[in-house]
Amino acid sequence: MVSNEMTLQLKEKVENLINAKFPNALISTSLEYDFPVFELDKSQFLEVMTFLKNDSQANFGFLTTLCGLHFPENGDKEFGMMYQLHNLNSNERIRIKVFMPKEDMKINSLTQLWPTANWMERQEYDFFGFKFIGHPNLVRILNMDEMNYFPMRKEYPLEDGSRDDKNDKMFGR
Amino acid sequence: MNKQEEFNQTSNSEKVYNIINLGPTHPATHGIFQNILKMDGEIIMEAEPTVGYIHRAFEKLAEHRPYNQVTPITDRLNYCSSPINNMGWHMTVEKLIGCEVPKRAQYMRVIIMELSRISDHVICTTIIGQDTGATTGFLYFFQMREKIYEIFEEICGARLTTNIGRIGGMERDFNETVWKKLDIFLKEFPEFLSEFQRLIERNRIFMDRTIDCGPISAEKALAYGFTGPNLRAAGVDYDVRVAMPYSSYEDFEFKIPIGQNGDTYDRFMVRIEEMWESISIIKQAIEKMPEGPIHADVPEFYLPDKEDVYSKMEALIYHFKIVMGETDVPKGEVYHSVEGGNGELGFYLVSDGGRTPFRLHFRRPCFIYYQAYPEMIVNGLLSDAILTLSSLNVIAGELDA
Amino acid sequence: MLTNRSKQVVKREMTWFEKAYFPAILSGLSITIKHFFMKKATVKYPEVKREFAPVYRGQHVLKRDESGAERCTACGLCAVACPAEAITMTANERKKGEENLYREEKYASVYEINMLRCIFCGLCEEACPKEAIFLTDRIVPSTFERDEFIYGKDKLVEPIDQRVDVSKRQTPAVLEFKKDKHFKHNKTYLDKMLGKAKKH
Amino acid sequence: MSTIDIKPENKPEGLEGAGFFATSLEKVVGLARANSLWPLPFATSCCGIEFMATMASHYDLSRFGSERLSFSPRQADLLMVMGTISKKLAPVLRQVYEQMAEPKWVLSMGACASSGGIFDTYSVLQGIDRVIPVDVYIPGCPPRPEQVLDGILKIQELSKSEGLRMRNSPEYKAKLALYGIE
Amino acid sequence: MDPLLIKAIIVLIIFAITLLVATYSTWGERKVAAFLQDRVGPNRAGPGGLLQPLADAVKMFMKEEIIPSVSNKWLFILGPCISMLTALMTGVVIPWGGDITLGGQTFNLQIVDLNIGILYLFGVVSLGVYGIMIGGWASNNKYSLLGAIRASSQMISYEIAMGLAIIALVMTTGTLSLKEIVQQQDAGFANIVYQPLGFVIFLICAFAETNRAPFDLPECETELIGGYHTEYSSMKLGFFLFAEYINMFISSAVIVSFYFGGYNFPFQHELGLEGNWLTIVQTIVFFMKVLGFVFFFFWVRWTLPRFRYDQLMNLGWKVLLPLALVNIFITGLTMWFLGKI
Amino acid sequence: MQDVQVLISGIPLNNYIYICAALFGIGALGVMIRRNAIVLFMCIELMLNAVNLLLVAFSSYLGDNSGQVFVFFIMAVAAAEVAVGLAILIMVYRNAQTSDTEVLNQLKW
Amino acid sequence: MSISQYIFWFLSFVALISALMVVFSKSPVYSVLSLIMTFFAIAGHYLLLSAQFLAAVHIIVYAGAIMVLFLYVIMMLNLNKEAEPHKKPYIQIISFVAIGLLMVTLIGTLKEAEAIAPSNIANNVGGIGTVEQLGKVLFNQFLLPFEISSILFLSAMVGAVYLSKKNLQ
Repeated sequence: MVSNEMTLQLKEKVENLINAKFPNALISTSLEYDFPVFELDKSQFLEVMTFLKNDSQANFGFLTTLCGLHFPENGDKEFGMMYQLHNLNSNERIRIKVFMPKEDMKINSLTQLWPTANWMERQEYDFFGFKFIGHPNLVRILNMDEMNYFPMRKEYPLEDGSRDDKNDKMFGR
Repeated sequence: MNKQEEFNQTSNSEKVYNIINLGPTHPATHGIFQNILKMDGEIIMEAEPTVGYIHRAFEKLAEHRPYNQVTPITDRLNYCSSPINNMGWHMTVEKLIGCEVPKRAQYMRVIIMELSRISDHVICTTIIGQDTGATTGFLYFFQMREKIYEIFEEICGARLTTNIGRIGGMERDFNETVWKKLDIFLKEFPEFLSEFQRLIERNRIFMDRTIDCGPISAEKALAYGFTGPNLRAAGVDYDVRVAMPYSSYEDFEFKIPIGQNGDTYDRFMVRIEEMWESISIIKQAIEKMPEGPIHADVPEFYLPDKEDVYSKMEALIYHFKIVMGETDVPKGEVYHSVEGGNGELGFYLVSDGGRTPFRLHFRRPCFIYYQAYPEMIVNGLLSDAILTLSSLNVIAGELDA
Repeated sequence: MLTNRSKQVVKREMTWFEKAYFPAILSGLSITIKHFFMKKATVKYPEVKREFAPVYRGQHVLKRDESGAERCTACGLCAVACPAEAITMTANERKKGEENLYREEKYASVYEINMLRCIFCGLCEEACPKEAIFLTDRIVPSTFERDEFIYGKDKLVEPIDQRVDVSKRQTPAVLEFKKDKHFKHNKTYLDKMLGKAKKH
Repeated sequence: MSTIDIKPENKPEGLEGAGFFATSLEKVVGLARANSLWPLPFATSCCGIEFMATMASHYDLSRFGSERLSFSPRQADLLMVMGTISKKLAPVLRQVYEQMAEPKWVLSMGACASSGGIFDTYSVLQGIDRVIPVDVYIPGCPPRPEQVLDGILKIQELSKSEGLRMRNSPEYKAKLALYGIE
Repeated sequence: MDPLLIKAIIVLIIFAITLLVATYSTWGERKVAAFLQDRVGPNRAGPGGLLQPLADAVKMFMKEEIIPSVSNKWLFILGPCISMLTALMTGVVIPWGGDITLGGQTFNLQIVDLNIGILYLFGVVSLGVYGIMIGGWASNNKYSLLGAIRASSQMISYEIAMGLAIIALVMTTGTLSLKEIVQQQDAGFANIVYQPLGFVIFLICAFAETNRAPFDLPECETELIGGYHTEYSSMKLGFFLFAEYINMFISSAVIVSFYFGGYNFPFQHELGLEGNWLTIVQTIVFFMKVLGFVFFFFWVRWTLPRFRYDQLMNLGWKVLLPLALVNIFITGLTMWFLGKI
Repeated sequence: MQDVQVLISGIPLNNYIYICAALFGIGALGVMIRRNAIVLFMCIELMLNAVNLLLVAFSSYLGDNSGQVFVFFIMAVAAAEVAVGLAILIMVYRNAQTSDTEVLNQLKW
Repeated sequence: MSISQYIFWFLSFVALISALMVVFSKSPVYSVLSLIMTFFAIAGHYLLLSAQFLAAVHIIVYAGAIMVLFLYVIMMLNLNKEAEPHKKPYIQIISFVAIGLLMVTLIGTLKEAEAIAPSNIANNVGGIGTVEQLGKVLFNQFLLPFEISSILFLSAMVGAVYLSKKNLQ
């Protein structure tokens, strides 16, 4: 496990790297357990990610995962995307976050940088309805094409609704 | 003139390919994948996969279940090695609530996880054999999987979807039978493994079938987010157990087997070698097994003993709180990854302090690397495509969430 | 190389001998013929039953206490704990004169588990504060109709005069209670014969 | 698998006359079918792995004459649905069922296939009996191989008791009509 | 008795035995597979599962016939019929035993002794592929078509090596009649002594011609579902499966007649048996040899992985064909040295 | 030799000539009216076989083996022709996506 | 009529009908199958003419190899899609007339052969059409053509392999 001082150092290092190249890109930084988290400005997102991947000092060449987030009470930052990058050589991991309002759920696609982002982005489109600019084939992947809503958003129910053997009124559920 | 036009049309039109629909119920797709293959004779020119045939909305479901009820859901991710998923989930929550699990429980977890890694690789390697036509190896080797089932059953009471352990430790200590069965298993398994190896590993038919079948280079593999045995077969020795040790993996000596070309034979051999390594880890864990408690001292999360519930008021309150999910979980977000049967299995958990996870995202290795499949099979034969699929060990449950 | 622990897997070139197919084929044939004469691993199921682990998570049972009263108090924890939401129950107040039937003031007048929904995860057993519900090492039989899988109290509550399931999942106290010959349901055939003999 | 089962004391109705041949033939055919159920494993998830265990040496489904898996629906007698069937997959399952040749039986194995199990979610079909008729349900998640064998024995019972012309009977047709299968 | 009648009876008996052996081959295969795999195999239908093939047959007869609406009905039915017919036709020239004397008349247990028996065998075998091709093509299913194409190219390719292996055998024996070949082996050694390489080539080709593993590409389950018989149900499927077992039985019989002395066995004349008794013992020995080879077919099937299409072709054209030519050359050279020609 | 005489004694040689002429004619007709190259090949085979049959008939009636040997050579030529012809056809089909001779009459595509 | 005459007429009938079907059936697969039937009928004729060896070789070569190749090509190219358009009617009429004339000419010229009767066989020793006889003729009288035909085969093989290679450019 990466110890806390190392995480702190990593956070400072990446922060300095990004600030030196893109002074306005970083909105906030924080430390969540063993992860340095960087919130990026959406307009410069793709550039920063390209930089983080290709820069010899950062060298985050491996996209571990990405996922969408939905915080219904967050106003302008209602929807967010989370990316986790991994520098395999030095074994450093960081998390990038980008937030956006519901009206403007467009974000640059990372498929050019990492082919692996292709399906993951399709999945987040399928779940939340993010529009990835530059994605080669942005269609639903897991759900049926006929589905007309984005099921992972908080306002939609989980249940199928056709179940008849359950008594929901019990025990306050 | 008319003829001329007709001729021009035919000669300019695109080449007519044979279109084959591989799946969703094709026997070789084991789970449920569909691939629409454009074939020129037996050679695949283009492949278009469709997934999502068993999408079960894990992530949404996890948002509606209290923390301890998420464990049975993780069982069904990669069902060939569900204990790893269980443990990964437990460790994620433990990281979130900041509790330190005692060494004994950690070692027990290591034993269970390595057993399930073996059982996962047993499935994959035998299925490769099965898809090449050597059915018998499957049946020999599956007997060993039965033995692992027996051990799991003795530990937790179920064979496949184990729901093993709890947040904060193990539910109960290994009993005598478990130790005995483990002993027998460790004695028998190497025999069966080497017999299985002798059966097909150096058989020329098998080698011809698998070498240079569905290869992927290390760069491509990394770009496609490969992890686990499939990445290691391409020659990158990335293993979460070593890179980010969890559950005391740093205490054990083991090697990371890697391949060269990332072809089917490499993937097969890497898995075989990993089984040998797993055996050695289990042996080390049994040897080093410390005495001590089997769960952390977290009364807010670890269910109290039944006797205490019955007799002590405090325990009863905790019991109710835990079951109802009314415990205080810190706010925050945490990512924890374990080396699953197929690679880095990550849990990204966002907690808002409520009863259920606010958002739980699974990094499912199968889903991530399966998208490289079309590229891997193009320009190969149909038989290669099938072997590539089975050697990637794509588990539908993990793929489709 | 990210670590110094990597190890190249064997991928030798085939030797000339191996390229001739025969050595591997012959060794394969010898392995399979060896198994031909070995003892078979098969457990002939309906006649011979394989041993289950004592902690196997099979069909549920609703236990009775020492005097034969139902332990369940319809607190609903099991239903809450069930990830499959397979348990439903209706709580009822105990009336006067029913003390020998129900141990607490509240009891479940309807207690249903949908066995088709149930995933046998054992969380209900863990949740129960009254040691009332247990998973046993019996398996739920398959049937032709879907409706038959909603097990009510008739199938779940342990019969008062039959031997209860013994399973190590159950706590020492329960096990102790089960051994006590004082209760009717623990009496074996031999005990009954002995009792009869005493009366005479 | 023999006609000796027909004892004189419980002789069937039509022992005299043409009926005798029909009834004993029905019995023979029923027995034959029972002992030669070729399953089509429609395995999607966890239950498929337990089905492998059922096929493997320890449980050995072949003892019941059912080890020849026929992945082509035309040749199968028994559709074993194992694992979650999502709404996306339901039409495929339906098609496979329709492609099977009569007589055909359906075995729904495990909680997910039978009722949806824990996956009471927007994408999962809540039981395959919403799209195809099911003959035997096996509970469990996943069921033990013993339970699977029990299920197969139940199907055998069913095929023994069903007559030759059962599949032409109005009841059976009505059952299929419920599902919209002609 | 009318000799024609007895001949007809012998024909019927041989057909019946062929069918019976093929039927029980299915049971045998399942049992052998089970035993090789630490299982017990079918044991519920009758004692030891002995009625299993009957159950299968009755079930298949009573199963609904499905003819896919898009496929060509006549060809669809013709496919399995041709398969079955050609499989049964090959048994005609095989010498099942020596002479038998009934009521003063002597009959041979071979149905016809063609002087071009080997050519007949070869011709009928080469026709067998039509059943698979037509069946696979008429199914109008991509997988069936692939299976049919694989079958045809595989069978044509391996026929050549097989023919060349036989030519070397014909060179040493100097006859095309199976009966004569068998009788020659009574006097001298079994032909395997003279033609070891030829035997190996012939054996491999026999595997390929019968579509058995490791050459079962036309129907390999994990790739092509059922291959050419994917769309077949009921007894038409049964015919296809049956034809495979008959082919296996017949090719075992051919191998035994060609290379293992047919119905002859060592020291048969020293036993002091005469006439009919000797013939009966010889026939039993013949069947034991054949069943041994049938077992070998099973054994190999449940041990080896299968080839890939191009590797199969490479083996046939680049290995077996040159080997067969070398074999002919060596045979010719040896015979020349020994002054046989 | 007795067999042949017995067998064909009742059949005048002219019958064979009529049959073979008819077969040859049918084959030639096919060549003229069909457009599918593969059927054309088959019709050519038909014509060759008509000739073969006549050769065998003459050989048997004359008691001379040379006629049958000649049939061998015709078979050899036919086999070689089919191998090359079908290879050409496949190549043409790959390029032009048709086997219609009316379309393929251009020698260039 | 003797039994061999019956056989003769039957075989001829089958041969002609199936030959007509080769030409007139719409689907190439049916053409192939009818052609196989024709070959069987011709093989029957060979047997009737007591050319046993030739009959077997005929079946092996034509039905067993050449027609399989045809069928293989048809299946591989999937040529069975629709019946191709027929040639223009006037061409068809001309063809029929031409063929009629051809047949008249053929029969007219060959009719004289009637004089040859099977009884004419006088100086024949041993059976004709047996393997030994044919072999002797083939390897004595026709040795050179035999060897040359092997060269023909070789070149045909090379040609076929070269032609069917993928990228001819």
